[in-house]
Amino acid sequence: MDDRGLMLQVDDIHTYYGESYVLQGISLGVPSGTVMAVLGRNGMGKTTLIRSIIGFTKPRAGRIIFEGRDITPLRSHQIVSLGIALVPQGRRIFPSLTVRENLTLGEKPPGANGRGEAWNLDLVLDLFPRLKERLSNTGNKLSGGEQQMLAFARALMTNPRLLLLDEPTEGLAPLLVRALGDILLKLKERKLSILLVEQNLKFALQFSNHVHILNRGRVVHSSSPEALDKNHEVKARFLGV
Amino acid sequence: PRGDAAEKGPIRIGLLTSKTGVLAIHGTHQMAAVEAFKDKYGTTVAGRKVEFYPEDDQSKVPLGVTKVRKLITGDKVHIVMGGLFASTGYAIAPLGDQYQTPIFVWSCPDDLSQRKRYKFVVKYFSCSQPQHAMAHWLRKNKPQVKKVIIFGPDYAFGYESSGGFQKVFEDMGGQVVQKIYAPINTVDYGPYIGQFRKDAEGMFVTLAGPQALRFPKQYQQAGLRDKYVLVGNGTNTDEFALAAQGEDVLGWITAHIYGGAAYPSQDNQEFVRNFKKHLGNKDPGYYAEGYYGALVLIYKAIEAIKGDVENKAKFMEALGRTKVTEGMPGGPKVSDGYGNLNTNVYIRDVRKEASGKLYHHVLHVYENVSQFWSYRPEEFLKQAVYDKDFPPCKFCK
Amino acid sequence: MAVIFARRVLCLFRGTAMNYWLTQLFNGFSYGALIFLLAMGLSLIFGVMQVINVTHGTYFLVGTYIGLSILTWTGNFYLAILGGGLVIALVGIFIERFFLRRLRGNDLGQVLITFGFVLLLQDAILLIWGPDPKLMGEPKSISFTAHIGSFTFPSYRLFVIVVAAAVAAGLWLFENKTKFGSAVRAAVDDVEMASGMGVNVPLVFTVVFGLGSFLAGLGGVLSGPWLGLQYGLDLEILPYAFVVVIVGGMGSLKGAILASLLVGLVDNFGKGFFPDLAYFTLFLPMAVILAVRPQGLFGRTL
Amino acid sequence: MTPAEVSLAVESVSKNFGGLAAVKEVSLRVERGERRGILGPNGAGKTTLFNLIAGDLKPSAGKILLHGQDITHMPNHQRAYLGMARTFQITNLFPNMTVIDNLLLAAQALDRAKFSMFRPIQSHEHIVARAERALEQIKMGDLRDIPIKHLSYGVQRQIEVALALVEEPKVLLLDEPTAGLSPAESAEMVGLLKELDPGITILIIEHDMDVAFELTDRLTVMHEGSILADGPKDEVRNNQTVQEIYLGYG
Amino acid sequence: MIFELLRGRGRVAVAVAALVFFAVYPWFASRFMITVLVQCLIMAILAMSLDLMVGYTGMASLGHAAYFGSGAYAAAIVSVTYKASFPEALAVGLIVAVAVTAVFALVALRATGVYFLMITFALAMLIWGLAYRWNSMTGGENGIAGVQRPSFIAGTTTFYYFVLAIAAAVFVFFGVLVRSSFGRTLVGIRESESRMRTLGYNVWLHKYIVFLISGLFSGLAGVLWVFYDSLVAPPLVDLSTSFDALLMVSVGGGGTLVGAVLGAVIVKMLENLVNLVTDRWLTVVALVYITVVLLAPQGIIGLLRDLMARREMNRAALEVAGRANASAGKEGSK
Ligand SMILES: Nc1ncnc2c1ncn2[C@@H]1O[C@H](COP(=O)(O)OP(=O)(O)OP(=O)(O)O)[C@@H](O)[C@H]1O
Ligand SMILES: Nc1ncnc2c1ncn2[C@@H]1O[C@H](COP(=O)(O)OP(=O)(O)OP(=O)(O)O)[C@@H](O)[C@H]1O
Ligand SMILES: [Mg+2]
Ligand SMILES: [Mg+2]
Repeated sequence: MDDRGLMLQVDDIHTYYGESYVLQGISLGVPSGTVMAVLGRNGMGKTTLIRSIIGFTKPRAGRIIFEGRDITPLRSHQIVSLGIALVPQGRRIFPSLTVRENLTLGEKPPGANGRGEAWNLDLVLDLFPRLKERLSNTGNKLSGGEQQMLAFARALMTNPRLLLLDEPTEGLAPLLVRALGDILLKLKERKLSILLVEQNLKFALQFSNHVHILNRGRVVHSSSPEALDKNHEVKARFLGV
Repeated sequence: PRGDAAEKGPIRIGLLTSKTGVLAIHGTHQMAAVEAFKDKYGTTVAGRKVEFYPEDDQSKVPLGVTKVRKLITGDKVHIVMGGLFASTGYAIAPLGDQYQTPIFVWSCPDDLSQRKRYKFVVKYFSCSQPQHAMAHWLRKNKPQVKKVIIFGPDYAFGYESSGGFQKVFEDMGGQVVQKIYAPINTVDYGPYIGQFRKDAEGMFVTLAGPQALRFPKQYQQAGLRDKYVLVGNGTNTDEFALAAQGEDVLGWITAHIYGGAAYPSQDNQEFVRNFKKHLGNKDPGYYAEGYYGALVLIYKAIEAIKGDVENKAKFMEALGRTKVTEGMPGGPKVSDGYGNLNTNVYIRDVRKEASGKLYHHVLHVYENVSQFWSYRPEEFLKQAVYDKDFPPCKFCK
Repeated sequence: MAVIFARRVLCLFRGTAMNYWLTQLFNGFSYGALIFLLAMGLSLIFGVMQVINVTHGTYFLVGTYIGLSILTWTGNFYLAILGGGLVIALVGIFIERFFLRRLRGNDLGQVLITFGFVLLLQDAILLIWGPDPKLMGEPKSISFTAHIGSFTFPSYRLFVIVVAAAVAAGLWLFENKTKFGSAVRAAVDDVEMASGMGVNVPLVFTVVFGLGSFLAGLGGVLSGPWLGLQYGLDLEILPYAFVVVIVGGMGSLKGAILASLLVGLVDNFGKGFFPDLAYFTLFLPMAVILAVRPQGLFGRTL
Repeated sequence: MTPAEVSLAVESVSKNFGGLAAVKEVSLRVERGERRGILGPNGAGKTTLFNLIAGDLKPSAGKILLHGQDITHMPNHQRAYLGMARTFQITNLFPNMTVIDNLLLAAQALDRAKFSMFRPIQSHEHIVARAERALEQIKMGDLRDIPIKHLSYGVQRQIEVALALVEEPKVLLLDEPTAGLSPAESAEMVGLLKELDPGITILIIEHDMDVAFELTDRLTVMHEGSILADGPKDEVRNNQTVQEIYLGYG
Repeated sequence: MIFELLRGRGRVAVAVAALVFFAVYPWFASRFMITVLVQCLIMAILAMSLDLMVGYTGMASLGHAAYFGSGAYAAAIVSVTYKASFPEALAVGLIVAVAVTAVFALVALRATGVYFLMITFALAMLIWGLAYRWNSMTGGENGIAGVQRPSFIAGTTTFYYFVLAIAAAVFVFFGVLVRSSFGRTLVGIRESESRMRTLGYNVWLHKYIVFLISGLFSGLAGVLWVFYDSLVAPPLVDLSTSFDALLMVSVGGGGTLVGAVLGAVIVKMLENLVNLVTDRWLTVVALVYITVVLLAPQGIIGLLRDLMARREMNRAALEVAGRANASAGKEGSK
C-alpha cells in the first residue's frame, strides 16, 4: 500500500493500439476498500484502461502501481498472481472448459491481506445457484447471463484484493443486478478494492464511492456519485443522459 | 572428319542416384563407388575429359524422371546412368528414346531387355537372372527343401526376382506354396510373418532397401530362425546393411551378380580397397559394385568408338556389344544382344570372422549366366514378364 | 471380396488357427502400443495446442538415433530410453520457445515451420549419423522368444506393451490429478484471458510441447530394437500417428489408447486378409469413422 | 379492420439439451407489426427460443409457423428468404472485414447477385445503396472502412443490429440489442427501432426494463423454459410472480 | 490482393511486366529451365485452387493430392491403357477429379477447422492407398509410364506456352471470382459461418461449390502434370503433394492468389535448383522456409502488403484512427 493508502494507482498512462492513440494520459487511484466507478460512452477507452492495468495492452508511457509495487513491466499472469482479478467485457468464458473447470482454473487461497472467509467453490456456488446446476456444462453451452455470473464467480475464486469489473451487469436480469450490487457491498466490507466500469448509471451511482468519467481517452470528470447525479450538465455532455 | 577430341569439349555423364530419402544409403555407396572408379580409371577417356553430373532423386520414382529430364535437357549429358528402383528403370527408359540419349539402366527391370526394349536403353542385369541360379542351386544342394514360401517387396523388383526363382524351382520339381508381397515401406512385419505356412521347409526372400534391416530382426524375434531354410536375393544381406543386421542373418544364403566384399579376386580386392578410402573404411556391396561396373562398361564403349559420343547410334551400338573380362569386381560381362549382360552369379552365405565381422562366403559361382537361364530366348520371350501372378501359384491353397 | 474373406477365415480356422489368431492379436496389440507412444505426443500437441506438428515423426526417429548413441556410450538401454526422450524434449522445447510461439494462431505458418524442421532434422541425421541403417540391440533380459504352449512371441514386444501402459497410466494421473489439463485448454481457447486468470501461458505451452516431444523420443528409442534405425522412417510412420489422432480424437488420452490398438489390429488383420488392399483397409475405417463422428471417437465437440 | 394477421406462431415447442429442458412446450402468437418483449431470468430459455425460431437449433417437439407456413424443419438460410432476421446476444460479425463490407454481405444475402461469380459486389448498385442506407441509419458513415475488430464493444453491438436491419426483414428477432451500449447510444438505438416500419414484427429480448417498456406493446415472461406470463405490458409488470422472480421488487 | 494496393497504372504495369517476362522467358532460358517453369505453372494452378479454399473460404485442406492425383491417374490410364486422345484424356481426367471431389466433399464438409484438415487428409490417403495397391489399374508402385503428348504441344517450348496460357486463364478466372459477389461470400463464410447462415446464405452449398471448383482445377493441374511428366506413380498422390500445395499457399500468402502463384514458383524452384548447388540442400530449403515464416508469417505477399500499407498509409492510418475515436464517441449534443 502506498503512502496515500491507495491500493491501485494509475499514473499518467498513454496506451495505443498500433498507431491509434487511445488513452491519452490517464491518472486515477483506487483506495483500499472502495468501489471506484469509471463511466463513459462507447469507445471512450474504458476497456482499454482495464486492459492496460491487467497487462493485456501495455501502456507506452506512464506507470501502474499496485500496493506500492510498479506492475507496469510485469506480464499478465504475474500481475494476476499479485492479487488482481478481472471480469472482462464480453465475459470471455473458456468455451471448452466445463463450468467447474472454469471456476477452479485460477483458484487461489487468499493472500496475506485476505480478510474474512476465503471464497471457495461451495461459497461461490451458493452465491450463484444457477451455476451449481450447470457445473459440468462446457462454457459455450451457457446462456449469456449464466456466462456473466460465471465470469464473476471465476474472478472471486482467485480471492483477489483488487477486482477489475468491465460492465459486469451486462445481460443480467434485474433481480441479479441487485444481487450483484449486494455482493459488491459485501466485498467492500471485506476491504476489497474494486474498479468498476459500467454503462448502467443507476447501478454505478448506487454502489460506488467515487466516479470518473472518461471521454476520448481522458478523464474529464471526477467526483462523488452524489455530486455527479446532481450535475446534469456533465451527465448530458459526457454520458448523454 | 575433324576427329579432334579436345575441340568437342568434355564427355558428360549423368548419374542418377538417391542421396536423400529412404534409399539415401545407396546413394552414398554409389557416390563412393564413383570416386573409386575415378581413382582407377581417371577422368579422361579416349582423349576426352569426362564430367560427372550426379543427381538425387530423393528416393522417389517420379522425381527420378524429372531428374533424368534435367540431366538431358539442362546438363546436356551424353549418357545417363542410374536408377535405383526397378520401377525407376521402367519410368526413365522411355526418355532415352524420346530425347535420343543413351541410358544405361543400372538396376534390373527384366522387361527392358526382353519384351519392352528401347533403342537407347541398355541395362546391367535382370532381376530374375541371379535367382534362376538360386533355384537351381537349392534344388541341387538341398533337395529336401521341396515346399517353399516366397516373400518379397510389392513391386517389379520383387515379382521379377521371385518369379525367376519360382520358374526354375518348379521346373526342377519344387513347389512354391505361398507368395506374400509386402509394400516396400512396411514398418512392422508381424502381420506377414504370422501368416507363413508351417508346412513349408524353405523360404525364398527378397528384401529391398530398408526392408533388409527390419525383416531379419523381426523374423528372428518371431523365433523362425531354425524353422525354414532361408535363401534369397543378394540384396537381403548386402554389405550396406550387413554390419547392422548382425547375427540375425548368419547363415542366410543368397544369390547375386556380386560375390561380396570378401570375394578374393584381384579386381574385386582392388575395388574394395579404393572404395574403402572414400567411405570411412566401409565395405562395398552390390549397389556400389554395380555402379562401378556400369561405369567401366561405359568407358569401354567410349573407347571403342574413340570418344565420338556425339554419334549416338554408334555409341549405342558399342554399348550393345561390350565384352569385358578384366577390371570388373563382379567378374566378366558380355552383352547378350538383347541389351543385357551375361554375368557371373555368386551363391553366398553369411559367415562371421573371428573378429565378429560378418562377410559373404561364396559357395558356388555360376559363370556366364544369361538372363534367359538355360531356356531358349525365343521360348522364354513368349511367356509373360514375371509378375505378381506369373508364374501362377499352382501349389498355393 | 466377401467370398475371399470368408474363404480365408475358414482356411485359417483349420489347423493352427487358434495359434494364428493369438499371434496376430498379440502383434496387433504390441504394434498398437508402439504407435500409441508416437501418437500420444502428437495428439497432445495437436489437440491441446492446435499445432499440427509435422516434425513429430522426425522427433521419433532422431530420438532413436540419440538413444543408440547413448546406448553405445553407456551400454545401458534404460538410460538410452530416458536420455532419448529427454534430449528430444529439449529439442521440442527449443522449437516451441523460439519459433512456434511467435506464430500462435497462424495455423498454416506453424505447419510450414514444423515442416522446415523436418528437413533440417533429416539433414542433421545425415550429417551426424550418416545414411547407413543401424540396428540397436536390446538387453538380453528382454530379448528372448517366449513360449506359452505352442504360442510363441518375442518378449521385447511385451516390454513395449508394458512401457506404453505405464506411460498411459502416468498421463492419466497427470491429467486428472493436476489442473494442468484445464489450464492448457483454457490457454488454447483464449490465450489472453488465460493469462488474465493467472495461467503462465508460455510455460504451459512449453511443458505440453516438451512432454509431447518426450513421448516421441521415448517411443523412438523403444522402436530401435524392433524397427531398426533407418533414415526416412519418420515420414513412413507419421501417417499411422495421424490416423490414431484423428480416429481417437485430438488431445484425448482414452481416444489415443483405443485408436492405437485399433490401428494396430486393423493393420495386422487387414494385411493378413487383404494384403492387396493393405492401406485401403487402414484408411477406409478411418474415413468411415470420421464421416460419422468428425471429431473422432473421443474428441470434444465444439 | 380485418382480424390481425398472425405473423409468427410457435406451437408447443420444446428443446432438450441432454437432460435439461431449456424450452418446455412454449406457444406464442405474434401479430403482424407487433412489438413483443421477451423477458425472464437468466437461463430461462429466451435465447434458445430465438435459436429455434431462427433455425439455429431444431426443436425436440412442436411446430413453428411463419406467416402461416410451417418452417419447423426449414434450414435457417431459407427462413431469411421468408423475411426473418436476427441479432446475436454474443456479437457475431465478420471481424476482419470493414464495416461497409459487413453491411454489403448482409445486403446481398437475399439477392440472386450473391451467386454472381464474375461481377464484384460494388457493381451491383442496388446492393450498395442498401448497405449505405443502413450505414446512415446507425450514423456510422465515418467508420465505413474500419475493420470491425478495431471497434469498441459497444460500437460492434450497434453494427450487430444494423446487420439485421439491412435485409429489411418482416420479422426481426433482437437478442438484447442495447446490452453494452451507453445510455446515450442506448437511447439512440431505441429511437432507431421505434422509427422502423410499423409493419415489421419485432421480438425483443431485453433485461433493461426501461427499454423493454418503451419499445414493446406486449410482454412474454419466461421462466425455467416455460411461459410464466403473457399480456399487455402493464398487466405483466404488475404480475406478482413476475415481480418476485424477475424484477425483484418483492 | 496486392493489386488492390497498387492502383490503376501500377497494377497494369505489374501485370504487363509479368506477362512480358513469361512470354519471352523461353528465349533466354535453357530447355531445362523451361521445364522447371512448366512445373511451377502447373503447380501454381494447384496452389491457386487450394488458395480459393484455404485462403478465401477458410477451409484448410490437407488432401489436395487426391484431386490432383485422381485427375492425373485417370488421364494416364485412359491415354496409356485405352490409347485415348489428349482431349479425351483431359475430359476424363477432369470428370474423374470432379467426381472424386463431389463424393469426398460430402464427407469432409461435415467437419470444420482442424477436423476438416484431418478428414481431407484421411480421404486423400484412401486415394493414395488405391494408387499404391490397386496394381491392375494403377500399376501399383511402378505407376504408369509412357504418356505421350499430342504433336501440337510435343515440343518443350510449345508445351510451355500451352501451360502458360492455361495458367493465365485460370489466374484471371480466379481473380475475377474472388472479387465477385460470390468471392466476397466466401470470405464471409471464413469469418463467421453462423452469421452467414442467418443472413440467408446457404453456407453448405457455397462450400460445396467452392470444393468442386477447387477439385476441378486441381484435376486440371493433375492432367497437365501427366502430360508434362509422362508418368504417374504413387508419390505424386501422397501426403507430400498435399503438403507442397499448402506450402506454396503459405509461403506466398494465403487469400491473395498472386501469393499462390509466387509460392508455387518459389517452392518448385527451390526443389529443383538448390540441390544443384549444394549437397546440403535439405538444410538450405529448410532455412528458407523457416525464415520466410518468421519474417513473413502471412506469406511474402502478406509481408509486402504490410510494408506498403505501413509506408503509404502511415499518416492516413493515424487520421482514420483519430476519426474513429471521435465518431465512436459522437460527442456532445449533436
Ligand atoms: N484492438 C483494437 N485495435 C484498434 N483500435 C481499437 C482496438 N480496440 C479498441 N480500439 C479503439 O479504441 C477505442 C477505445 O476502445 P475501448 O474498447 O477501450 O472503449 P470502451 O470505452 O470500453 O467502449 P465500450 O463501452 O463500447 O466497451 C475505440 O475507439 C476503439 O475503436
Ligand atoms: N447448447 C446447449 N447445451 C446445453 N445446455 C444449453 C445449451 N444452450 C443453452 N443451454 C442451457 O439452456 C438454458 C437456457 O439458455 P438460454 O440461452 O436460452 O437462456 P436465456 O433465457 O437466453 O438467458 P440469458 O438471459 O442469460 O441470456 C440455460 O440454462 C443454458 O445453460
Ligand atoms: Mg468496453
Ligand atoms: Mg440469452
